Amino acid sequence: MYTKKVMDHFQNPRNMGEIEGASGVGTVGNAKCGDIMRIYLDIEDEIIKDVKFKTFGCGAAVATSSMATELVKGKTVKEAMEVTNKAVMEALDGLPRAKVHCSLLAEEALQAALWDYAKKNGIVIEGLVEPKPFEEHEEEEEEF
Amino acid sequence: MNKKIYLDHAATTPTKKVVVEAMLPYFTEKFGNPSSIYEFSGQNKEAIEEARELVAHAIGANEREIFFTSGGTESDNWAILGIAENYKSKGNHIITTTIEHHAVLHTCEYLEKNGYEVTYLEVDKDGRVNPNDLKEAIKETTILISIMLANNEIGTVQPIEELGAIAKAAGVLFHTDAVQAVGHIPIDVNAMHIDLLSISGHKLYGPKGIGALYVRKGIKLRSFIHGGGQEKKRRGGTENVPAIVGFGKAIELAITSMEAESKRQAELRDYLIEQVLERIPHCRLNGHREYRLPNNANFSFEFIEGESLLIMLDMKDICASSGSACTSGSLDPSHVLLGIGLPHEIAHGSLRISLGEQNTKEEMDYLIESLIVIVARLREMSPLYEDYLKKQAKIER
Amino acid sequence: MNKKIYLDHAATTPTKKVVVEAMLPYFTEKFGNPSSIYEFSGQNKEAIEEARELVAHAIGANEREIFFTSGGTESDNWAILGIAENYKSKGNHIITTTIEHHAVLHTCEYLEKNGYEVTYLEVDKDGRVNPNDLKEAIKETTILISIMLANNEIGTVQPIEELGAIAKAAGVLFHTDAVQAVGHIPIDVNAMHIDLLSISGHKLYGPKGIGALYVRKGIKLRSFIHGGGQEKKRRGGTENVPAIVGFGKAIELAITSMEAESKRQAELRDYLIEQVLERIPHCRLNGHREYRLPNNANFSFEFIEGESLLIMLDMKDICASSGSACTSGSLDPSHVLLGIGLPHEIAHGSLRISLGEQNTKEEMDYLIESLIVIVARLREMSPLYEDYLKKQAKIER
Ligand SMILES: Cc1ncc(COP(=O)(O)O)c(C=O)c1O
Ligand SMILES: Cc1ncc(COP(=O)(O)O)c(C=O)c1O
Ligand code: FES
Ligand code: FES
Repeated sequence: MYTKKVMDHFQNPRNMGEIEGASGVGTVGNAKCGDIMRIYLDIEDEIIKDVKFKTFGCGAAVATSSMATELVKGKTVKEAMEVTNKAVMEALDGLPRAKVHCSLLAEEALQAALWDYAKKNGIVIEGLVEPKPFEEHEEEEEEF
Repeated sequence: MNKKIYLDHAATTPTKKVVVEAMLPYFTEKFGNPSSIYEFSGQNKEAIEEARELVAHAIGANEREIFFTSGGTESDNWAILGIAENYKSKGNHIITTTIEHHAVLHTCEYLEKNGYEVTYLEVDKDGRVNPNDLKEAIKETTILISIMLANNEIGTVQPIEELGAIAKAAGVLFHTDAVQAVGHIPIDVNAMHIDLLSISGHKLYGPKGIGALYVRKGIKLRSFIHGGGQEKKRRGGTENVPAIVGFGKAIELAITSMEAESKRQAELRDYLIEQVLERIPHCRLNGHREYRLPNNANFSFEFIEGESLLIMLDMKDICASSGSACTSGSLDPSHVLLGIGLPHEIAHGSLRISLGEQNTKEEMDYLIESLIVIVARLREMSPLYEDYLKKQAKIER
Repeated sequence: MNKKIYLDHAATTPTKKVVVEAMLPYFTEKFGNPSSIYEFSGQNKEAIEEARELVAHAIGANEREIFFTSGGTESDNWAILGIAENYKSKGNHIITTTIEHHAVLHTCEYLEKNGYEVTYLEVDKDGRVNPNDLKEAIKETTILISIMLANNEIGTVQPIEELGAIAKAAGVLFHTDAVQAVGHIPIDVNAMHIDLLSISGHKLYGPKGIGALYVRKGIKLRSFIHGGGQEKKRRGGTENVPAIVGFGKAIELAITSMEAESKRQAELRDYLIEQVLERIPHCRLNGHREYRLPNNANFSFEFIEGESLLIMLDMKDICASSGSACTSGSLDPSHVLLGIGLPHEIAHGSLRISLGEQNTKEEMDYLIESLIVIVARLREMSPLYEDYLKKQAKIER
């Protein structure tokens, strides 16, 4: 079902974990449809020094978050803005059609982390729009 | 371990070697069309009738009440659509449950679009139907009750005899999808007051593409697949002789070994359940603890997602299944897990283990150890678990 | 001769040894449910898709237009019932012929009971539809035309391209039952303007219980068997992997050898027809002399009855079939033979010989010699023949 690259990133996820006191953190997704992704960025002088992720989701979700972090590590913020879900999918040699939405999550998580960084530092990143607010896990439970 | 550990017998079973051997002559030598007149085909007709007897015997029916189909799905469709049409003049109301197989649910949804009214009974947290709910749901217009004998995901076995008695008392026909039950637990269509019952070959070590529908004598049931005069003109299409023979053989073997095998599997299952619940935190068993198929265990692991779990198990050569939305390709996780009241995110982290005749205690141990490691690993990766730990830390502070 | 001479390939064919061999691993080793997520089942998904391509290739279709079913009968039912329902808002009129297989006819009769109008086109004395009749039968409300490609009894091949073009020009969907044609004569769904086409595995040296429906891209067709998400949600039921693999293999072989094999069989057929017509008096060939399946010969022998003929042939180890009422168990002889205008008593004395890949010239000779003797013997026993002889004698006197 998955390509070799997807399986590799699933089995050996790169940059999995968290960054204490990160410059920017982005969490996207919704527990209801099962996909939650969080990306931590450590940015210094507009350069992404370090990046980590955590993901609750399928194989494709894990692999795309892993790949997305690899693609932005060491890059400038501007370059990171070009890491779209398409770029991530291409880097993984493709995803099954039913799993394309998982790669969108990676793009969204990255942009949410960048937004958080921009907000904290009072700067504007060209082309970046405010992410949809993430519904907290607890609220989901209460709703039930 | 470098051999696959297959723990997904509810999805399908291997066809037994002896079953395949029984089938083989009917492909290349005794291949004749049973409807033909020459003696060469006569033996095939006999082979079919022998298989029919074996199937009938397995559920306490008469062989004249058994009709072969292409599988459990067709049997479910036929029973429901057929009765709906044949008894239309009596009413248009059907009762089923929220946790049926899609073969029943989607057929009922189709009927709803065509002027029928369907009541979907809710089940309790263990997946059981409350007989009182059934009683209350029956109306003047109710023509059919369809409640599965045992659930394919959570393994819960229904109080089918009680439900059947209620149907009978109300004069309503009672269908049960017994695809997961036949060959695993004892069934008697008379004692259980069952009027129609669906079976599938490939769930009991028989071939795929073959099944049967039991139709109690005297029940009007139109053809679902129209064609030649096969199956007493009730099911058209050249008889699938090799598969019918294999199905007969498989069901015979399943019934013969049922008592011993279900005891053995239930012991493995209980060991597995006990160990998992004890050794993996934030974990629950889905389905009834007692009224459950001997070969089924279904767990939910909080904070993790089922597909990832399955892939990691697969990497350890373990084949299992999940009710996660990510696996099903739809946005919603299993309707069965939602039906027993699990919140979405817990339903997501579900794992179904369904045992078979080849599974051993060693394999259970290997599964348990693997699960412990994998669940921990996935939790490490989970933002939900991170949030949970932080919240806990806050509370403790 | 002490080996069976099987001359009933239109009823069913043996499954080829290589086909069975291709199927075998999918029973016991690669038995996984193709819908499962683990890699062990992934190979089965691939095997199904390979088979789908082979089936598509055989009729010039795209593999995404091929849906597996449990056989030709299900394919016919699905096509007709599905289109009838999906296009109900457009109209309720269906056109077919009087000589279709029961899978089509009985499905149409079912629809007639449910508010549809069906026109049964008559055929000429050779069993062919007159394209003008089709043109004239099409109305505003016509939503489907279903005409078989080649007839299973008399072997007549329809001018399907012309009929398809008429359907297309009128904007009406065109279904053809190609169960007897696939693997015997070239088919191209595009050149022939076919929108839906039924195939069956066991008529082309594949296994029983498997078939396919071709559905042209863009055509709305509801599920006939509701269930899981198999076959792009159009046909529920666990995929019959071994049978699908065998079907793919068989159709591939059939297409590869079609040109040579149909030439060879047509030669045997022509020899048989020539010899029988020449050497047995009061005998006629049914079906078109030219537009006929390469493997079909259908005779009527005056003054004798088909079942007796078959039994006598059986005693000489020859397996064949008949359109006699005595064989069919109904009072009327074959609707096809009546459809081409044969009087009852002639239709009764019919014999269908359908050749296969294993048949030889020697077997034809043995058949011819046997027929001469048997027909003479049965006529000796026939009061009809006695009357005839007496009448002749009177005339001559
Ligand atoms: C023309 C025709 N259509 C349909 C069928 C039905 O096919 P199956 O036996 O695979 O259901 C047959 C054979 O029985 C046939 O000859
Ligand atoms: C409870 C239940 N009903 C029906 C079916 C359908 O059976 P089949 O795959 O033979 O069509 C299954 C299995 O898929 C099942 O588990
Ligand atoms: S995270 Fe659910 S499908 Fe990918
Ligand atoms: S004579 Fe006996 S059935 Fe026709």
